[in-house]
Amino acid sequence: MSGIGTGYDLSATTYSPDGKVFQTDYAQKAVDNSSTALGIKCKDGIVLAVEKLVVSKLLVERSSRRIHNVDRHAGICVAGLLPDGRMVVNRAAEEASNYKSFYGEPIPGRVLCERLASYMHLFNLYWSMRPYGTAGLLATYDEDGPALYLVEPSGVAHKYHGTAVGKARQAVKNELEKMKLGQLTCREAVVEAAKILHKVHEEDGKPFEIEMSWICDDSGRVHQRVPAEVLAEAEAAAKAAMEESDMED
Amino acid sequence: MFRNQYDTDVTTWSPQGRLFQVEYAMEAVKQGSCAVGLTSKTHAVLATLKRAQNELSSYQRKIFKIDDHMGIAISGLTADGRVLCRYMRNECLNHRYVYESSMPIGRLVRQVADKHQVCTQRSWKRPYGVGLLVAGHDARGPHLYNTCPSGNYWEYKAMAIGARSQASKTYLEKHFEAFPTATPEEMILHGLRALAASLSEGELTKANCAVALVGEGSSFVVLEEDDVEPYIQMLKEEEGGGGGAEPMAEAAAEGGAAAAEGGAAAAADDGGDGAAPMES
Amino acid sequence: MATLTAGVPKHAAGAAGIKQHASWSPYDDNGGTTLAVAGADYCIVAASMRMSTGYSIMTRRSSKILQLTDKCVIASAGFQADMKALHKMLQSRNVTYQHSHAKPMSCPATAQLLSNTLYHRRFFPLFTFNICAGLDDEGKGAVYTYDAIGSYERTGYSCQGSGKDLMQPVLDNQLKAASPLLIPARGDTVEIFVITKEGVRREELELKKD
Amino acid sequence: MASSRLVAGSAVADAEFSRDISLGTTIIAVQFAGGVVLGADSRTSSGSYVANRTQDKITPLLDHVYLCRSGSASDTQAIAGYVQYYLAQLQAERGGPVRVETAAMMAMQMAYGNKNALQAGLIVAGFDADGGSVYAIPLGGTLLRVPFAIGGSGSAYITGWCDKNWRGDMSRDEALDFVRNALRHAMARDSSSGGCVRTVVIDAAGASREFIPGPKLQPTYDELPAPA
Amino acid sequence: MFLTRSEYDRGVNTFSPEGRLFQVEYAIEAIKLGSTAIGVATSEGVVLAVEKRVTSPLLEPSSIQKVAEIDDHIGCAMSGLTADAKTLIDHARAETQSHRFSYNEPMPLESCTQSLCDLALQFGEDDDEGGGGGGMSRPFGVALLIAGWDADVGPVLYHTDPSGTYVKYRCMAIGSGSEGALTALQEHFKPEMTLAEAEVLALSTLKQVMEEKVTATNVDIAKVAPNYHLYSTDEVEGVIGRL
Amino acid sequence: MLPRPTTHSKALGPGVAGPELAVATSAVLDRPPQPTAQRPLSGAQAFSVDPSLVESADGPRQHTQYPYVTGTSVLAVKYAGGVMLACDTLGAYGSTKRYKSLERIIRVNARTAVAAGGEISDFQYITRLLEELATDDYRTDDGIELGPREVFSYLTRVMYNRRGKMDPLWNSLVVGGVEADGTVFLGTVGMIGTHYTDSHVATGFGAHLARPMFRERQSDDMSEADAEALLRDALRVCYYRDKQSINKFQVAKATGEGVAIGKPFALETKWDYKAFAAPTKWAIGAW
Repeated sequence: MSGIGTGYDLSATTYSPDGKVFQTDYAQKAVDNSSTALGIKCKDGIVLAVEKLVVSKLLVERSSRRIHNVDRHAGICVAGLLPDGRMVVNRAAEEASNYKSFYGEPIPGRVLCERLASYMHLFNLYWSMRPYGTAGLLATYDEDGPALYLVEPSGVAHKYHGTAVGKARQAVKNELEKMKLGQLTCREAVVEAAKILHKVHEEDGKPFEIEMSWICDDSGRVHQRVPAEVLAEAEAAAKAAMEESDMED
Repeated sequence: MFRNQYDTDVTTWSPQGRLFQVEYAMEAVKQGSCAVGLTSKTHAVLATLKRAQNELSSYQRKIFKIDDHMGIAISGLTADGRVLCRYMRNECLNHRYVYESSMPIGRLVRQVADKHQVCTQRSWKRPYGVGLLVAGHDARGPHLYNTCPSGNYWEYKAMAIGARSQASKTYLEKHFEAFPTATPEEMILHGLRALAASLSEGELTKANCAVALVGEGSSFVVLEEDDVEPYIQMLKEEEGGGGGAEPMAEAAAEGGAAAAEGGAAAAADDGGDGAAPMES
Repeated sequence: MATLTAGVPKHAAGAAGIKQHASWSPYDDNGGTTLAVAGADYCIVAASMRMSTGYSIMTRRSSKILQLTDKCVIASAGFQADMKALHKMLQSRNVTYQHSHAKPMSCPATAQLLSNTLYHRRFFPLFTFNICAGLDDEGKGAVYTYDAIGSYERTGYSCQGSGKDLMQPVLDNQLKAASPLLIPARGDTVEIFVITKEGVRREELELKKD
Repeated sequence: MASSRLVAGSAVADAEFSRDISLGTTIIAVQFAGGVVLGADSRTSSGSYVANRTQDKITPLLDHVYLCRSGSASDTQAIAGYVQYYLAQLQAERGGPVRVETAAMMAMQMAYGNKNALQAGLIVAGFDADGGSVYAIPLGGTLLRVPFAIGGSGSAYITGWCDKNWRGDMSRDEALDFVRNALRHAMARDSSSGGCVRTVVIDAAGASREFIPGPKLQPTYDELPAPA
Repeated sequence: MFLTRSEYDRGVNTFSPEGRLFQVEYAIEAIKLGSTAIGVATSEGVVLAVEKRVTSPLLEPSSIQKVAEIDDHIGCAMSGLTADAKTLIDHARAETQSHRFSYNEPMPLESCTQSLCDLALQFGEDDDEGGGGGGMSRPFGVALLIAGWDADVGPVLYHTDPSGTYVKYRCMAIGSGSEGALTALQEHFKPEMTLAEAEVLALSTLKQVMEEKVTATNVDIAKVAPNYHLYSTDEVEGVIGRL
Repeated sequence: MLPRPTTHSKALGPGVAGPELAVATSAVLDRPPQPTAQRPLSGAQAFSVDPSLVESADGPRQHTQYPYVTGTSVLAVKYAGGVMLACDTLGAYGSTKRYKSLERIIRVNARTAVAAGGEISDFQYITRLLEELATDDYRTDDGIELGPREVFSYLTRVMYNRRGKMDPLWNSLVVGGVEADGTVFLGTVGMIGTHYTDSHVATGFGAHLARPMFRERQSDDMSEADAEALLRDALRVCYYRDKQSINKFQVAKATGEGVAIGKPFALETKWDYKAFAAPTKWAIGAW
């Protein structure tokens, strides 16, 4: 954080003497501090999962979603500032809709990802706007099959076999790297994702819920929330696994 | 005192990934008088405290009807609240014009929240300095939403915003399990009791509070003055048994702190671990 | 652009096959008759429920009366799509009015608004013939009658629509002398709105459906 | 228009020759097991005058998708130009081949969106991962997937012939024959169709063109074979 | 006080850490420098009394306009940057006329007041909600006392300030003498007052807070009962005589 | 990659056209009308209509729009628990029976079906609009879906707005479905926005041929089998007497269980009356 106080870090249009754009980094901080989200590419589709802290017992369960449908064949899980995330989702939906009405086919994942990335990048170019404080895990299923992308506040986007963002991203990535993702089915991945989230959340101790979606053969190749009973099973399995490992300890 | 170079511009991130101007706008909500909302299985209720500047003046209205199936209570800058209110009314009208049906509550709230977000990302705008409680009833039953200047919104079973709302929340948290099966009348009483908890001095009168009810088969209606009087009477009667004194004490303590702490308080309780306090 | 040969082959083209559709009118006359009579402290409005085009009946149950408030209704005959658009506009305006003025729009205010709305479309008129009826600010029965482009006047009774020519003399005759009102009507169903200070009551009268 | 005023003569002649160039035409496309065949005559007329006797009415939209044009020459050329442009752009953005349906959809958007200004009857056909497919876009901009499509003024003369001779299980050569014969019959009866026959076959191997000069076509009833 | 605030008080759209918009609050301060205006509502009508600061004997007093007619049934008194008030009054006149045109009835007073307040917070706005024509660069520096006769409610008095807040009052004072005047009004106002008594109350209160002696040239009185009427010099002298 | 086309018209300009010319180039749209265009001339011209020529001289000047590929009548009835819609599958081109497998009934969502007569390209456009609406609901994922009444209301606005722009969508639409509360809905809207709801509707020729049968036999609580029989009888009459129809039909039903669009089928028709074989036998002098 060599930028603090130097005055080179107040605008997205300013480089610091060592060539950094601090405002973009700061926006990334908002994502890094967020609750953890992960995406897994399986052999038959994609699973997105995110933990959500339950800040009040007065909240309606499963409200203020982080996973959104963009089109039937695409969905986004947003980390970071939720309002910013919604705007990115809106833009994605707009792109999907425009593409569909212009070209008559669903927007391919790659195109959607690139268009979103350049949209987010745009906010890094003007002093009068700030970069988005959100990152999006994008799951799509098109004629080339399922794909998982991550779009970041800077406008950088990559395709992944599995990745995570938010507070516990490093721990989650470590877990993912241990797994053989290419051999996993989505049904299995749902359980794994629940296990990982429960595990990395363990130290925290605050109440939380898990939101999960998939796009795979089981979902008819449309992006939708993982059915409640499947999710419940997965969470039960995750908790059981936790207890087991506690016993071992 | 809280001054730093990252807090005068809405388009500037702090090194920790926070947006101070947005947090300050959220303080404006805490300056407004208290508004309470709660839902049962069939109804949603709003209750608000109205302020008057002196004995010769009228009380500030805080509840606005949006459409037959929805209304809002506001806390914060009234003029901003009205802008949003007008927007919501228009959206509902347009929806009715095109579809001849009432607009789903959640969808409108999301649009409103998106409107908030835009104001947190453009240097020529400022965040809306107002929080809304949106109560309504649609195809999916009764709903209560809370929006805030950051563009966040949540759906609640019950919620309170505005000055000394913590005391009201404490009341709601204590009783919310009884709400789903409560009758509309009981709901109104719960709302008023929660509201009373936020009072720092004086008591509820027919002049300083207003209640609104919406639900299955009953369109949004605001109860003020003589219409709210019977409920206040009921409260007074039961108070003979000695009810609400305890939450009042809490209110006073918390309320004092809120005024003095300002932005620092918000930063401390919501984001103790350095997280952006705007996200849930 | 000479030969259009992509198109319909000349012999098969059945010039008539296309030609008969090739022009269209933005208007239709869907018929219907409306009537309103003002009393000292009440007002009665009636309208037929048939909707037709040419000699064809589209439906026998289509309302032509819009109840705007407890004190005011609007009955319209003419082109149904314009009527619906007009009713929707007035309804929206009524809601907006209530939002900004915290009271329902009065019957005279509605009457003025209806005139403005119609005149606003002077150069692409709404093909509707309206009666605005209800109780005025003093509680007296009020009937306002209009032409398609907004000229209006307050009268004691009025009728509009396809049955106007037949009905007007009957009204003139019956209402200028004190005798029970009897209107010869043929059609499907008549809906009748009675507006008093207690509110609005709706009734139906079945006709011969011939 | 002035440029096509070739003869300065009487008022009548003037009117006859000063018209827009138009594709009084027969066009056809048919799907077979492994691809599609497109075909067209080569006559372009301006009034009674044959403005071009070797016009190419089959325009590539992409390497694997072609377009048969009928109607106003300029309108359909403009449409083709736009569609080519957008498809090239799309292909670059997608990083892979565009599907035939998408190309057809683009052509339809142009035709439908400007239907009041255009005179264009189009057939889009091509080959993609799902095999060959044919789309008809008649005047007005309706988009229809069909096993085979005919269009242009000459099509009216061969509708019955096509209904009788089309089969769903044609081979590449049978399909090509079907196209040639259909065109031959249409050109025999429609004065706005004539000249030569052009065909394009698109299959997994790519697109291949063929050109049959008029005299090489087999004569139909009451016609004489061209002298050797 | 100004020093501690100084970081947040320049941009019209900058929130202070307590969630306040100082530019608006400063605009409210501007009114405390203005001439005093008093409004008193009775069941017979509303009286407005304003102080006119005749700064030079060469000045034509009638050209100092501190009360204005908005419509037949609405008048208003102003204090603060009175040039700003012109914009507001023009807006209100247009609104009331447009209401008459649309509905053939006088505009309800609260709606008229509301439409003025909607204008008040449109500074720094540029698009969607601006009601067209873009916003102003700063808040209005003027407060109004709006007096009117409502068809449904009868006589009404509203007070608006630069924050776009409006409050209904039975009597109210604005301007440099407002604090003193309010104390006096609270002491002497009675809901059952007649219009004539209200004239006296308004003027005597004004007299208390004015530095100069009250004459027919340095005050204006207007009433809405039920129509707006600006008092002639003779009428003002009549009221002075009754003090 | 293809070589960039060289341009042929002013609409494209030199080189490649930019994206802002996407759909309607002003050059294309602003081209002056060519009134002598399609008048049949010296027998050599194929025929097409320019309405500016067909129109009566004193009538209002209207947009150059007319149907090309068209579908004929749509019939629909309510019955106990649902609504049934039916039409043939012909896309006529002028009077040519050109496209015979054209499906004119679509499923909008689980509760709503829409069928159309008139210009098919316009119906395809409407289909795209409705798909977008359904996708919006899917995207929102809040368990709320447009009901048939809402879809109907939306379509009345679309149709009326377009006629207001003097650029109508040349269709008659029928909307049928079941509301969330089980209410059965059936309505129809025409190309200039005229609309109504009823227990039975029929567009185009069907208004004359089928509705008299409906008035006689339809009731809201009739069984599904009776409703289907009624529709088949009505379709048969339409096929006998509407020259723009073919014997290939589709029936769709919308019930609480969802929307089901049936496969195309043909109806048995009757021609073996003796009098048909020899119409002049008992009527000497007839021919």
